[in-house]
Amino acid sequence: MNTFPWLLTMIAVPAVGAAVVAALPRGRDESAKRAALGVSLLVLLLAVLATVAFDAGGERFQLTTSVSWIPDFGVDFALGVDGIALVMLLLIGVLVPVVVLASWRDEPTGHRSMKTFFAWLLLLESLMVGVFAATDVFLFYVFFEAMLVPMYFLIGSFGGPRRQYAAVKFFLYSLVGGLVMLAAVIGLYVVSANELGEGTFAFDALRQVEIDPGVQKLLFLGFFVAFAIKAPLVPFHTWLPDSGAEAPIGGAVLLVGVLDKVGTFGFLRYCLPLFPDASRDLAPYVLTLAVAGILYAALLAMGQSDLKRWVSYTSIAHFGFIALGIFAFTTEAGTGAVLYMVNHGIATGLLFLVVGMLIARGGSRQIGDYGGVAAQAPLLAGAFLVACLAALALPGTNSFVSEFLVLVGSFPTRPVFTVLATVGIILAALYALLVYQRTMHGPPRGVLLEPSPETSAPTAGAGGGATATTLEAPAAAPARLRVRDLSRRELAVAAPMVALIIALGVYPQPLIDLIEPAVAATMSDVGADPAGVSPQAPVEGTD
Amino acid sequence: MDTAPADGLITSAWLLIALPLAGAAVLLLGGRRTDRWGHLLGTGTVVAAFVLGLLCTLQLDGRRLDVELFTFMATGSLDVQAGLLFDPLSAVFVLLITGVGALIHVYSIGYMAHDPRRRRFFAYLNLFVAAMLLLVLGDNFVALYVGWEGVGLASYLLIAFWHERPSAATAAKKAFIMNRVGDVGLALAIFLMFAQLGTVAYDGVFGAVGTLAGGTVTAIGLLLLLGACGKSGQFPLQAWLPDAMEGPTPVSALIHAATMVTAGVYLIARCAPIYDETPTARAVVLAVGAITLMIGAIAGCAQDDIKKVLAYSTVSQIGYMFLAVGLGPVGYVAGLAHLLTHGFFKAGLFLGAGSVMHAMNDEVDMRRFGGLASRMKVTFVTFGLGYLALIGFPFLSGFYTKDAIIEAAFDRGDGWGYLLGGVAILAAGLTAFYMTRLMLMTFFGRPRWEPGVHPHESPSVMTAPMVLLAVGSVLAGFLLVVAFPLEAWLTPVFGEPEAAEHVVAPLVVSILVTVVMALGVLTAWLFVGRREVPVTAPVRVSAVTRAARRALYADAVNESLFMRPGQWLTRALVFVDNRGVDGAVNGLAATLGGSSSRLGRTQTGFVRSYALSMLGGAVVVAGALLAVTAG
Amino acid sequence: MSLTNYLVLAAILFTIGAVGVLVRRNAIVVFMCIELMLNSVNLTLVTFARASGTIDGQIIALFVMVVAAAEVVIGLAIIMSIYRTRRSASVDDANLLKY
Amino acid sequence: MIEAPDLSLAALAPLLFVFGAACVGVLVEAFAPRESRHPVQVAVALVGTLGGLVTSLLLAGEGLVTAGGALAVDGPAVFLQATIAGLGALSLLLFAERSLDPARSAFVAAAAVPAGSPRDRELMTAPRVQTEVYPLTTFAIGGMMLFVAANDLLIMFVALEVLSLPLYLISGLARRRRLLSQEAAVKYFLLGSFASAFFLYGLALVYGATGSIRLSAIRESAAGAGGGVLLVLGLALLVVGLMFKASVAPFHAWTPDVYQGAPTPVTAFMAACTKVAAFGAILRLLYVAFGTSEWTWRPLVYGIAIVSMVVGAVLGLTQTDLKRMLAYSSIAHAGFLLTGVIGYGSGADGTGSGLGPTMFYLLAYGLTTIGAFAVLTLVRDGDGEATHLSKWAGLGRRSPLTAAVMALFLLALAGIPLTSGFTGKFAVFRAAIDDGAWPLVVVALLASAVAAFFYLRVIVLMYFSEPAVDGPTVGVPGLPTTIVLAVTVTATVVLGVVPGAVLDLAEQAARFVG
Repeated sequence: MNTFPWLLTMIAVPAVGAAVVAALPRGRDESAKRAALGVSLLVLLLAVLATVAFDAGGERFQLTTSVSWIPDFGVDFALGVDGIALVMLLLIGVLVPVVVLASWRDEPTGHRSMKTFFAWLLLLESLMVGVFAATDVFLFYVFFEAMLVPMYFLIGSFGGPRRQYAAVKFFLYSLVGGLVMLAAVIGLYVVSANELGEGTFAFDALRQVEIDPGVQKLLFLGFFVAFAIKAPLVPFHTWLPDSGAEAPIGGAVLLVGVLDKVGTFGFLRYCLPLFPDASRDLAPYVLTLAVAGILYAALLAMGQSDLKRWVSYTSIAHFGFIALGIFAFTTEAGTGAVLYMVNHGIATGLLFLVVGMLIARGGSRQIGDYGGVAAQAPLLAGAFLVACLAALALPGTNSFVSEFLVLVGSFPTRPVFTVLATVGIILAALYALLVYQRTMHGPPRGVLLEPSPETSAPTAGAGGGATATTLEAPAAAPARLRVRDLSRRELAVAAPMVALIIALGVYPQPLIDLIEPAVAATMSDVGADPAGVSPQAPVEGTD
Repeated sequence: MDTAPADGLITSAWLLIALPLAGAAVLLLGGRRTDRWGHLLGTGTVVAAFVLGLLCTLQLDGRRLDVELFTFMATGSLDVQAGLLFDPLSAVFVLLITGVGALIHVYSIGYMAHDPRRRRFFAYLNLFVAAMLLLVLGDNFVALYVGWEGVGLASYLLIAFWHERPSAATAAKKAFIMNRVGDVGLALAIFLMFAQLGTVAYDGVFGAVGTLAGGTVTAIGLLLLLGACGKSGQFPLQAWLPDAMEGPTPVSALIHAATMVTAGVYLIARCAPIYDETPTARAVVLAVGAITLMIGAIAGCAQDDIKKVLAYSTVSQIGYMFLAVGLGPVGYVAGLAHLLTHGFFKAGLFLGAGSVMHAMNDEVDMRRFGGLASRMKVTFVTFGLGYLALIGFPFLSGFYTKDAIIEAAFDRGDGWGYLLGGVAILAAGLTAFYMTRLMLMTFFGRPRWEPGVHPHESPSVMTAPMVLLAVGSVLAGFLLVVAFPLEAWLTPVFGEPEAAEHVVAPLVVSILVTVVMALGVLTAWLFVGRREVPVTAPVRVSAVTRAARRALYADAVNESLFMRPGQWLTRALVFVDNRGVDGAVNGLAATLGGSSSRLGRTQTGFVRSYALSMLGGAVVVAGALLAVTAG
Repeated sequence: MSLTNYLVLAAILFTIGAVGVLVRRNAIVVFMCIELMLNSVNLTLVTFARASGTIDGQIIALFVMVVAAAEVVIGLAIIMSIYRTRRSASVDDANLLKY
Repeated sequence: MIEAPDLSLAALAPLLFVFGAACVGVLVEAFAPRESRHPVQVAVALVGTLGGLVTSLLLAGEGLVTAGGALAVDGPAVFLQATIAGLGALSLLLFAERSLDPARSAFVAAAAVPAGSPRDRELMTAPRVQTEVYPLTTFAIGGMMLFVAANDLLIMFVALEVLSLPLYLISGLARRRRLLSQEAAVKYFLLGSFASAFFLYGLALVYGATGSIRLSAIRESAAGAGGGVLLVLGLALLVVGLMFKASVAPFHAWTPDVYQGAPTPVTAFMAACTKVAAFGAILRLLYVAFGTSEWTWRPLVYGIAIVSMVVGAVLGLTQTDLKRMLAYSSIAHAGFLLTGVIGYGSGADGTGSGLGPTMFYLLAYGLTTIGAFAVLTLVRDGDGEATHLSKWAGLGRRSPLTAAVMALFLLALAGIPLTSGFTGKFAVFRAAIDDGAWPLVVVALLASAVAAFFYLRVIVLMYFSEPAVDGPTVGVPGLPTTIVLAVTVTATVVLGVVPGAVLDLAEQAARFVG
């Protein structure tokens, strides 16, 4: 079973699918949607099967495929996954079908055909799989950059009013980061050539190379900048709110849910193992950025008036937690961080999707334009609440597990940073519940309000509101909301996400078992005890 | 104290949590089609849980039994098992939660009868019961934390049950946030335990806590206390509890009087092994308890909202409990006993208040009540019994448990002991005052009802639980202190009680307390009972009263200390982010564009200027080369 | 008489030509200045040929003359065509393409 | 008694083919009847260039000095000759396109007729087309191929003129916007001959300093003497002359004007082939003649590279005319190419140096840029090509295929992975870093980020903005342009996805002799 090229297939299938969808004649949107859905579900199936074929206890990289690609550069088309990459593939497999379903009835800007949208989406999926599956640094870089193009078109062609600005900003930010990384990639190659005689890009070979600390720092920074922009860490973050706000919901979900994870994934896969000394020396600075990001972005999130910008800022805060977990150099925190990547993808994915459904109803992104929705769309409100609770990492939701692991794992080695980060969970509660209250609670108001107040018998949803308002609320507004609650399709979008949030919140161990070995290996690369911070670990309070 | 694997019926203790949880799930996922029988299911699950709990308790006979379920999260050196600990302490709480819970479920059937969202109400109630049971049954701190925030969620949902009311929505958010502040303390305590001991299980921590440095233990104790303060509405995090009364009255009765708010007391009692190691932390607990019980009592005296009065009374009563557990071994049992009796009579009082509001079209202003005694006999009687129990009328439950605490305080023997005891007695007087005031304003005097209000007794589905709780309020004290001493039952948890030599004879204390209580009642009658109660609260009042009305300015402080600066900071940061961080980038772009067009001007289109640039270039090149070779 | 003088003279001529290109407006004159530069180079070449006693220099000079002649043909053709259109041989008038 | 110099006709075959074709072209011009001229000329020119391409490919691996030492037919020479011949053929196809312009050709019928005169106006619509361009271009191609093989400075100079003079002419032969075209010609001519004067003076000084113009001889004396002032001055002036042709800042001033004014096919031809030829000469001069004293020119090239990249990238930002924008992009690319030149590596024969990567870059860039200009010829409005940016708004909606092709070329120029542009950049940057020039590479990367902005802007216009109301029409390309587009697109993708084989060729070819 392991001889089957799972990863290659997972890259090829969506790519071919994209070509097919793109080749469909104009106006055949329906079939385009079905095709896209089918392909993405197939990829999900492949991901699951690959997980089955994967042996958590086995050697680091499995399901490997490798063919020589550009011998002159010593580049191989080498694929392979460890637990970390595998769970990301699973995440992709889950998110893309959901996104396809969510974009089903979008009326995109202009008279653009949905088929282009789905074609780009599938191409993006293929490249995302590639970026996580690559075990050759050059190949990784190629996917890393190529990934920009479909996302650029998704934002630019199907985005909101300021999509041009957002798209270019997104592209340039990532490109700058990528180019700096390119310098480091080449440098790495040259160093390896000097060390091993024969230059190579193969991850495993590079891990063996002893690099002089000074050079390490330079190369580390090269990679770090690229990943810090992707992830994004404060102060490299300002592109995300614009892109997140202007991107179509589907694009936004994948952007924040998966694309940005490449940054944190890169920290873990490349920065730590390849430049252990530099990582250790620079960790305090990275942690400072991370914690600053947690608090700074949380406060900013509270100040947002635009729903999608709000979600983006919450994500920035969460990326701070992930970075903290990675650079705390303990197996617990590292595992937590990887788990966090997955959980954040699901949780924020749901948040974006629900916000999208709300915007689809109200046609406005302003928080102030909504109010009292819960009275009439209990399901919508419920889904939103679950998403918010996951955002504030309430126990029982998946995010709690990862956040707890990150914090409990970071505390022994980095107490000060961890305490500060823990304060962030108060802010998380604030920004999540503030917006939930403004949009869902209170008397009906905002764009969803019917202009002509009518006094029909309250529906079941609003009835409680009726009694309550007539009894307690001063001068209950006669005007009523008229909000469609979730349609079947929207339910099909939200339900699996909610289910995953709760399931992974109650029984995360299987994922942890997948992730831990790879994280432990990484941690031993940076000289941390892979067995985790043993009890009575000497607490270095010097950070 | 060692745990044994569970046996017999107790192996299925997980059902205690599973039943109400399943109920909640069914009601939430089932949607409209469960509307008709939803409330019955909700009540059924809790009753079933109560029965199960009772049976388990009967099987227990003083053992500590562990129920292993599954691995929650295990990575590196961290290993968190999802497991339950069923011991006398948790058994007591299980019975309280499911017992009182069941009664209140029944009551809610009637109370929420006209609310189209009754089904969801019961779902949330079930959710709460499940979370609360997890809180008290978990065998490690993470499980506790999960339940801890779980009840927080349930409380959020129930306070905001009538979320069309902005006040309700805000109160719910406030409650959640202030709880979160406490939760941070709890979380940090857990991190510290893991960092120092490598485990988060009760047995592991309590077993090894002795090996830790004193400072660390104190830190853990204080952090846990912070968590307890958040959940139990203790100083400085007490401000959310009175606002929480925005929720439907059964919620106030169950969550914000009987069970959830006492979780803090449970936490400290459960962590007795830790607090035994750290007198410092215990002293802080004492201080918190004393301060809070005064704040609550004072604020209670000036409220006109019947539920607010009860809320502040709760705050101050929990203050008593903290005071007790802060006293250490001598106090644990007393505190828990008071917790239980308080659970009974305070729940009864709230239900009574609910019944009154029900009769008065959800009016809560006591100045709008009066003379209800005749109209609502059952409510009056049950409420009255609860009232007597609360103020510690001799031989009713409050009398026993409160006295026990005050005695324990005196038994410290030192000056602090006398101070604390004095405070406790004073508060007892205040309690008597504000409760009597409440009674008088509500049930006696001339009716001051809004026009069109026709008070009527509530249906039996509501009165029955009230009666039962009233009975409880009367007998509980006697039963728990005299008949079947709680002390004996809890010995396996807290060890043999050392016979305390009393510095002040219990009898003296009792008499003292009773006298002070009588004084309180008397003053109340002098101030309220004798003269006409104005329908609108008098404006020109003493500074003390004004302070009391505003609960000693707790909210004002929070606002000016946290809210306003926070909002200001947020606004400032948004500006910085847009103009500063993002501005820098856009500025760079602008600079490039500007320099581009400026440089572009050099492309004049005149051949001769081009030639000049070439010549210049040539000269530079030549010069450079010469420099290189020369140098 | 030292050969250096010839070199210096050639250099001066070259400079004059270069400066002429910069200061004169008439396309023809500009072009003549360029021719002057080429011829100064020829002078340099023959001087060096003499100095080094090889004949390469002279040969190159011959080549240069041929090439210059070709250049003249092309150049005049281009200048003529634009002159006929614009009725002006001033290089500054040809200024549509800029920035 | 003079013995005839050795002459290997085989090694000269490519040159002979092309020059032969050029001469035949002249004869055809003289004797063939006017109506049949065009097809014949096209045929002759194509045969010549393709013949040159094939023969030079056959010569691969050759490495000898012939024609009495005047020509070095070695790896780089052959590789670049093949490149030039191929790119030249493609450009000729663009010249031969007749279905786009209503007047059936991009070139003026009678250059001698004053622009705007009645005769000119009537010729505008006449079916008569001008065919002198083909032999002229063929001569230019020949000159370029000679340029990259020149093994002594005199041949280099002659080749320089042979390739320049026809270019001066044909850049003035636009059928539309003749004023601009003529102006471009004048500017190109004056500045070009000005530059060649510098080159020539440099030649003279080097001759004076070393007593020889043979590159190998120069190398010896340079190695021995370390190069006196004369030699250094000579080097400087030679470099100036060559950098001008390669349109490297600060000798770039002519580039935007000429690129914009010249007929688009000619611009394509210049942008692709001239750059290849010029860089071929630069490489040969620096590596072969001054290889031993590279410490003299390295800092210089270092600086010039930075200037060129920055000027090209920054000035490109605010351009509103596509041809002009591509001109600045070519200036920036010249800078990138110089980073390859910096990677001098070991050994004067250029082994393990930036030579191979630079040659690959030249090939990739040439193909992409010809393709880009070919797309420009498709998008037209009332008077010829619509090269103003604003006209391209919403092109992606109006004709997706054209826009997609253009987007591909732009992404390649920006150096996005999976396009030839990325492979080339990677190769040259690797060579530079290999030689420790990583600061230069960082500058280069930042410059390419800036440059990416203006490529992106075009894509934004094409895809993300609403079509302009008076938008241009997208002509249906005839066979020649179609071929060009097909070839360039394929090459751009293939060299990006599986560049292995070509990289190998370049590496094996990277051996100078003589």
